[in-house]
Amino acid sequence: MTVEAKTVRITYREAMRQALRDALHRDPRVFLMGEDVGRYGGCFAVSKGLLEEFGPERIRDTPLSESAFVGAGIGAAMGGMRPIVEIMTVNFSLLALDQIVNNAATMLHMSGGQFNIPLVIRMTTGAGRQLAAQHSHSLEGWYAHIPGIKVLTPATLADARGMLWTALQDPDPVLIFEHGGLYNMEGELAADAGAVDIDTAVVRRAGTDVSLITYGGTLSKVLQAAEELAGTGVSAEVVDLRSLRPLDTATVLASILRTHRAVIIDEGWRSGSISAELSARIMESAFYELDVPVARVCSAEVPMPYAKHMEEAALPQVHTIVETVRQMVGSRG
Amino acid sequence: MTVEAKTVRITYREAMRQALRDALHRDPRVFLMGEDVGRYGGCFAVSKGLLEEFGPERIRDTPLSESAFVGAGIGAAMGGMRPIVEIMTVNFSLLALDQIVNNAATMLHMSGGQFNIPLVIRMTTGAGRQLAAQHSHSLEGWYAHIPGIKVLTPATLADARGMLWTALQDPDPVLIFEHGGLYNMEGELAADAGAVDIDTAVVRRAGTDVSLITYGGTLSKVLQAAEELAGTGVSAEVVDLRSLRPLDTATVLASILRTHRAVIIDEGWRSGSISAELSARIMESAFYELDVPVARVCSAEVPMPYAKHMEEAALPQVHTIVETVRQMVGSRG
Amino acid sequence: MSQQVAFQSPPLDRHHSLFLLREMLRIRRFEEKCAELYSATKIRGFLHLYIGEEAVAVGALQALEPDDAIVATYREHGHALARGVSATSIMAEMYGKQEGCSRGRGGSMHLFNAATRFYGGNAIVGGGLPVAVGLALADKLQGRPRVTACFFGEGAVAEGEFHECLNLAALWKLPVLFCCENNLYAMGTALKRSESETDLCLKATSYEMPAWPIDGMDVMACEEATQRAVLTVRSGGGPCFLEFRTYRFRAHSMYDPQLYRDKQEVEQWKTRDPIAVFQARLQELGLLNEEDLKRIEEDITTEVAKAVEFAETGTWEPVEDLTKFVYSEKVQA
Amino acid sequence: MSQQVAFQSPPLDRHHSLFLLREMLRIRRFEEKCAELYSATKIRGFLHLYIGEEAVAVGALQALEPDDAIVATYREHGHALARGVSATSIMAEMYGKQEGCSRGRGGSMHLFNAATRFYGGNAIVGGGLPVAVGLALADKLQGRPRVTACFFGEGAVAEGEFHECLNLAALWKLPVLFCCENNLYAMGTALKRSESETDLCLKATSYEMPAWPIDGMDVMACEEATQRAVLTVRSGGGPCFLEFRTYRFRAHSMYDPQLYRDKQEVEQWKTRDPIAVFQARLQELGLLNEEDLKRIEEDITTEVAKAVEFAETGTWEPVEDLTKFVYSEKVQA
Ligand SMILES: Cc1ncc(C[n+]2csc(CCOP(=O)(O)OP(=O)(O)O)c2C)c(N)n1
Ligand SMILES: Cc1ncc(C[n+]2csc(CCOP(=O)(O)OP(=O)(O)O)c2C)c(N)n1
Ligand SMILES: [Mg+2]
Ligand SMILES: [Mg+2]
Repeated sequence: MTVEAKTVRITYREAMRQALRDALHRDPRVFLMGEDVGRYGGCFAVSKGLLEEFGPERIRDTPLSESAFVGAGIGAAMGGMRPIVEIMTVNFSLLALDQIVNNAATMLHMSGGQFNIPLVIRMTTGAGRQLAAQHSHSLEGWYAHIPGIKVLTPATLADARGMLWTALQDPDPVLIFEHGGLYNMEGELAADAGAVDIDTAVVRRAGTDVSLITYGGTLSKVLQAAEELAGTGVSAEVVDLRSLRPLDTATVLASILRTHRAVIIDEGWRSGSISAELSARIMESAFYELDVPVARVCSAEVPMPYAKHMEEAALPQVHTIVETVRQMVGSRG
Repeated sequence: MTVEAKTVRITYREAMRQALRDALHRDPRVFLMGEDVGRYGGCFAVSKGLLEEFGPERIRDTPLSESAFVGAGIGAAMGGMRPIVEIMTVNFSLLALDQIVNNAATMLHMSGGQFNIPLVIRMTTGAGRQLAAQHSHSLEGWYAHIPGIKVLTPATLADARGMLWTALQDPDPVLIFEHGGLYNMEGELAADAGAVDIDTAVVRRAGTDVSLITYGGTLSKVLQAAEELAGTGVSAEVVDLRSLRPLDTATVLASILRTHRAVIIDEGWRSGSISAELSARIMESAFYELDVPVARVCSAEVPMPYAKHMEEAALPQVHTIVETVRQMVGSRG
Repeated sequence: MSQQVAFQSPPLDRHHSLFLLREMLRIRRFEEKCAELYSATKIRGFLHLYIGEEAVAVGALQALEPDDAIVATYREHGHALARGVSATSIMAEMYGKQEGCSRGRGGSMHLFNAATRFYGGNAIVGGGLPVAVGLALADKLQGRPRVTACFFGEGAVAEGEFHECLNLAALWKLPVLFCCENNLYAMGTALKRSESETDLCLKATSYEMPAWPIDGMDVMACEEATQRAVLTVRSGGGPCFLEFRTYRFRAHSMYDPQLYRDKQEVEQWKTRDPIAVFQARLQELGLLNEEDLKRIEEDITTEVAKAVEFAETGTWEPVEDLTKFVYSEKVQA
Repeated sequence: MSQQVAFQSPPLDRHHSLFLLREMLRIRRFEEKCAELYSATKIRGFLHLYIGEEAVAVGALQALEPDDAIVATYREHGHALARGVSATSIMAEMYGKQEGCSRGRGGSMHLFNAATRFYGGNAIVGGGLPVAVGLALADKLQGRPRVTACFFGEGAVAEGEFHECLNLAALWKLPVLFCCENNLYAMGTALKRSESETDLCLKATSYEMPAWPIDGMDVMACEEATQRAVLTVRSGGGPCFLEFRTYRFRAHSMYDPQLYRDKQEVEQWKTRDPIAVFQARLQELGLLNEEDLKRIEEDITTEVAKAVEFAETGTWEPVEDLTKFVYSEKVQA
């Protein structure tokens, strides 16, 4: 999109807020519920101003009781509402996991198709702000293991603006993971930006030598790495998964058919991450197309340390991505 | 082992109970705590008789409050005890997940090495008994994503008898997953069976054509499949992972160097399962040794249905394993 | 200890009394048949009988309107029957047939029925409470004068979720009727071993929620108390907590040797059998004669026989449908 | 509302009074410096100041013995300092230096110190409570007359975990001192918006646990009340619950625009500043002169300056040590 088209300058945070406002205006069944979404303005200021505009019934501050208010979202969805439940961060979602896994994800199936759960759960995810071991989890890939829910990871302004409405139209539970490092990201967004699909991956940058596959908070690092690599003559294609469940394997495979090499970049801990699943699927469907084995750049398998240099060392970085690709491209092909 | 060696006939349940008794006798710091471990005798009768033998201080019935008593296990371990916490089944462990992930797994690191957590958590896992969507999870592979904990899956009588003591000697939190389908498994066990290592995979059956890699509740199905395959001239090697974290990749790779083909069998849901991680590691370390892509036989990605025929269709079965191997062996090599 | 409130019972109405008796007997006979069918391996999984507690569901449900909602536990045959879910569809469910009220996917622990607003059937202790809170929230937000009745055992009171839910419902003045079925045991754990304060009404009081205990062996008392509570709840007075003091005559489930309680205690309680006592009272008052009783028993025998036949002749869902209902079929919301 | 108990204060002891004043001032000045260093980006992550609440930690901790244990929250600088964790090691921790009390891995929210039995520093609201229960259980099982004091905010009372823990501690008569720091807000959520019943002592009472409120702005009251409670707890009387009524003068963390409360309310509370009021009282009684105050302030200035210098000259842990402390180094148990 060029700047000549009608665009507005906007942050990811503001795009999310507009999506929330929009949904609250369009559908009276929609309401937002969570800790400090109202009077405090949202712990990342995403819902600032909404209480004043929509009132305390629809912008509903909850007590600290993740299991109860997430479960109440499930019940409210069954009762005909379209709740958006905000869990401040993924770190606290563990307290609500039983409700998500044993109720939200199973209800439709367990009831033989009688009760679907049109619920959206939003939460902040990720590390990078020196919040240490209990406040830095990247568990979206882990959540993608659970059948019955959908898992979205908006990484761009357009997705921050457009995924929520589509998620609300979905008859089943949708989890949206917003990387904490993205809220201040600023850029141009089409003035009429609206709903986007929530089940396909997209190529964010075309390339021919290697497919860099990622999502969420690491997308910008991967695009930077691709830019650096371009400077040294390596043409990297960048695929943004956008949704981790469903996982759009087709788009990934199509990219690999072009490049014959793949690196997956994922802020989750390496073992058992979504990057493992993707690697396994590539193995199963494109083994004979690969020039070299698929590689992964993930977080070190440690509880996140507080000290900045240690945290940086634990996370995927532009230089580690570049290095991994260089070795791969250098070694074969 | 032949029957001539001194062996006893024993069930998996009884082997577990002996391991518990043994530990309680050997170390006064050991105690068992969980729902209905005492007066009820354990919901799978594993701890039957222990209350009478060791008294209510050491065989400690807890109220229904998974988060509190698992967390209390963490605290008691920090206070110098060697607690064995029983969570009835993995399905209820979600209610204690915050304590496991945010306290047990992080404490040592977060405190800069000051506080380790010598805690053992046991739970039953798996499906196959028509317990439906909320009581049939196989989440041990999912737990293996978390650095800071260890994840064991005893699949044999010797491991049921021997893993607990080693886990108790470990300075860090160890989770033991006992497949509910195994408790009634009966067989011969060395009369002097004792502690076993808890960090290596082992080859349960040698073979040359294909490596079948599995763990826990599916091991017996895989051995059956190997037997069937032998009848049709396919020599399958069977690797029992035993521990999912750490994951002994070396033993797996050594097997693949012999067979050049691998099928991973895992009762977990396919996407994001430990079988994905294993496939990714094989990709990374043995890509050029593979004759064909690694295949996976996992559970269907559905909440477990109650009806027997549906549940059977959802789970890995001997015939699906055999079929997968046949196709693999037939197709190439 | 909170004192049970003595109600000024209205003079007994013959028609209604016979109806109550019949409803309790339907549950008793239906479940006796279930136990038989379990032994015959027609029914599988876990089976939790309500025998001894029939007065609670039958009495309480009289106070509800067709538009009200019910959330129950895994011990919910009685509630389903009393709510008007057909015996045929319940029995078919336990057989795992697709004519079952949950298409055979749920089994005994997961009875669902949209037509009667019967929202399960939850097998996680405490797991239904947040759902009930959410259903009530939806009603409140949509201005519907409906009530959601949530049944759970006294064991759930120790779960944190119970407390989160009581607080949320009371704080937001939601129309939830919390119906605690205090049968004195959670599996093998006696109430006095799971709660430091066994007067459960005090828990509700600490949320400023009206609460009182009821003789759960007296169907009339159950009906009257619930009616009174429903009045408050429906008129916007916020939630109520009812403690039904009752007893289960049978084992916790089909696998329980009942080591944790004296036979004498059980016999003692059986002298207060809600059916026998009520029947005797009606006979004494001349409201019930042998004829009536015979007719009622015959009707029920026929109903149960029909249910079994319906289940026997029911059909198996095709395994091809296994992955159906994991997500909704695409519809425009 | 529970009534604050009026204590018969013993005649003030000059030496002890000056000590209490000094301790509160140490915390105040230390944290004022922290705020400055945060603005200077020397300290990162989340920083939660205790300013306004110093009387609670200083008063309460007087009642504990060196062998007792403390579990605190992310707002724990005051507790750590009052417990005797050195200002140097705390400041170095916040700088992320390896000389920090958690080697720079924990940061402000995760101060740990084995020597003083200071068990964190927990950033999950309510997350420390089960750990405290477990520490106390270990003491009870080993027959040690120790107390574990657990500090948490009033926001934690809405979490289910709080209730599970109170019940467990009361049921098992464990030596836990539950110290609720009721500063009226959980981030932006006022107590009256998070609890249907705001008299927090009633919660404890519903577990049959002794409980009383204390003027948390009066260091002497805090000390006396805690002493009284510790007496019961240490002598085997089971847990106690103390509600310290206090107020935080600063923002929740460094990112909080404080939209949720009036400036006036804050000013009102500042007139009850625990330091200023106590200081004035001592001066009035002739127990404190200008000289004393000057000396105290000078000592503290020196201590804080030394802490900063220690932190500034501290060293960075080598990144090669990143994966250290995920698991313990192998030792024989
Ligand atoms: C969270 C959770 N923990 C444990 C269990 C296993 N379990 C099933 S029923 C039960 C006892 C529940 O007792 P109560 O709530 O009193 O209900 P009752 O069975 O007496 O009707 C337990 C421990 C479970 N289903 N869910
Ligand atoms: C389980 C959980 N949910 C949410 C948060 C985010 N959070 C951090 S502090 C806080 C407020 C806690 O208030 P309170 O317990 O009163 O303690 P205070 O900060 O007032 O000392 C919240 C919501 C968290 N850390 N943990
Ligand atoms: Mg019960
Ligand atoms: Mg507070």
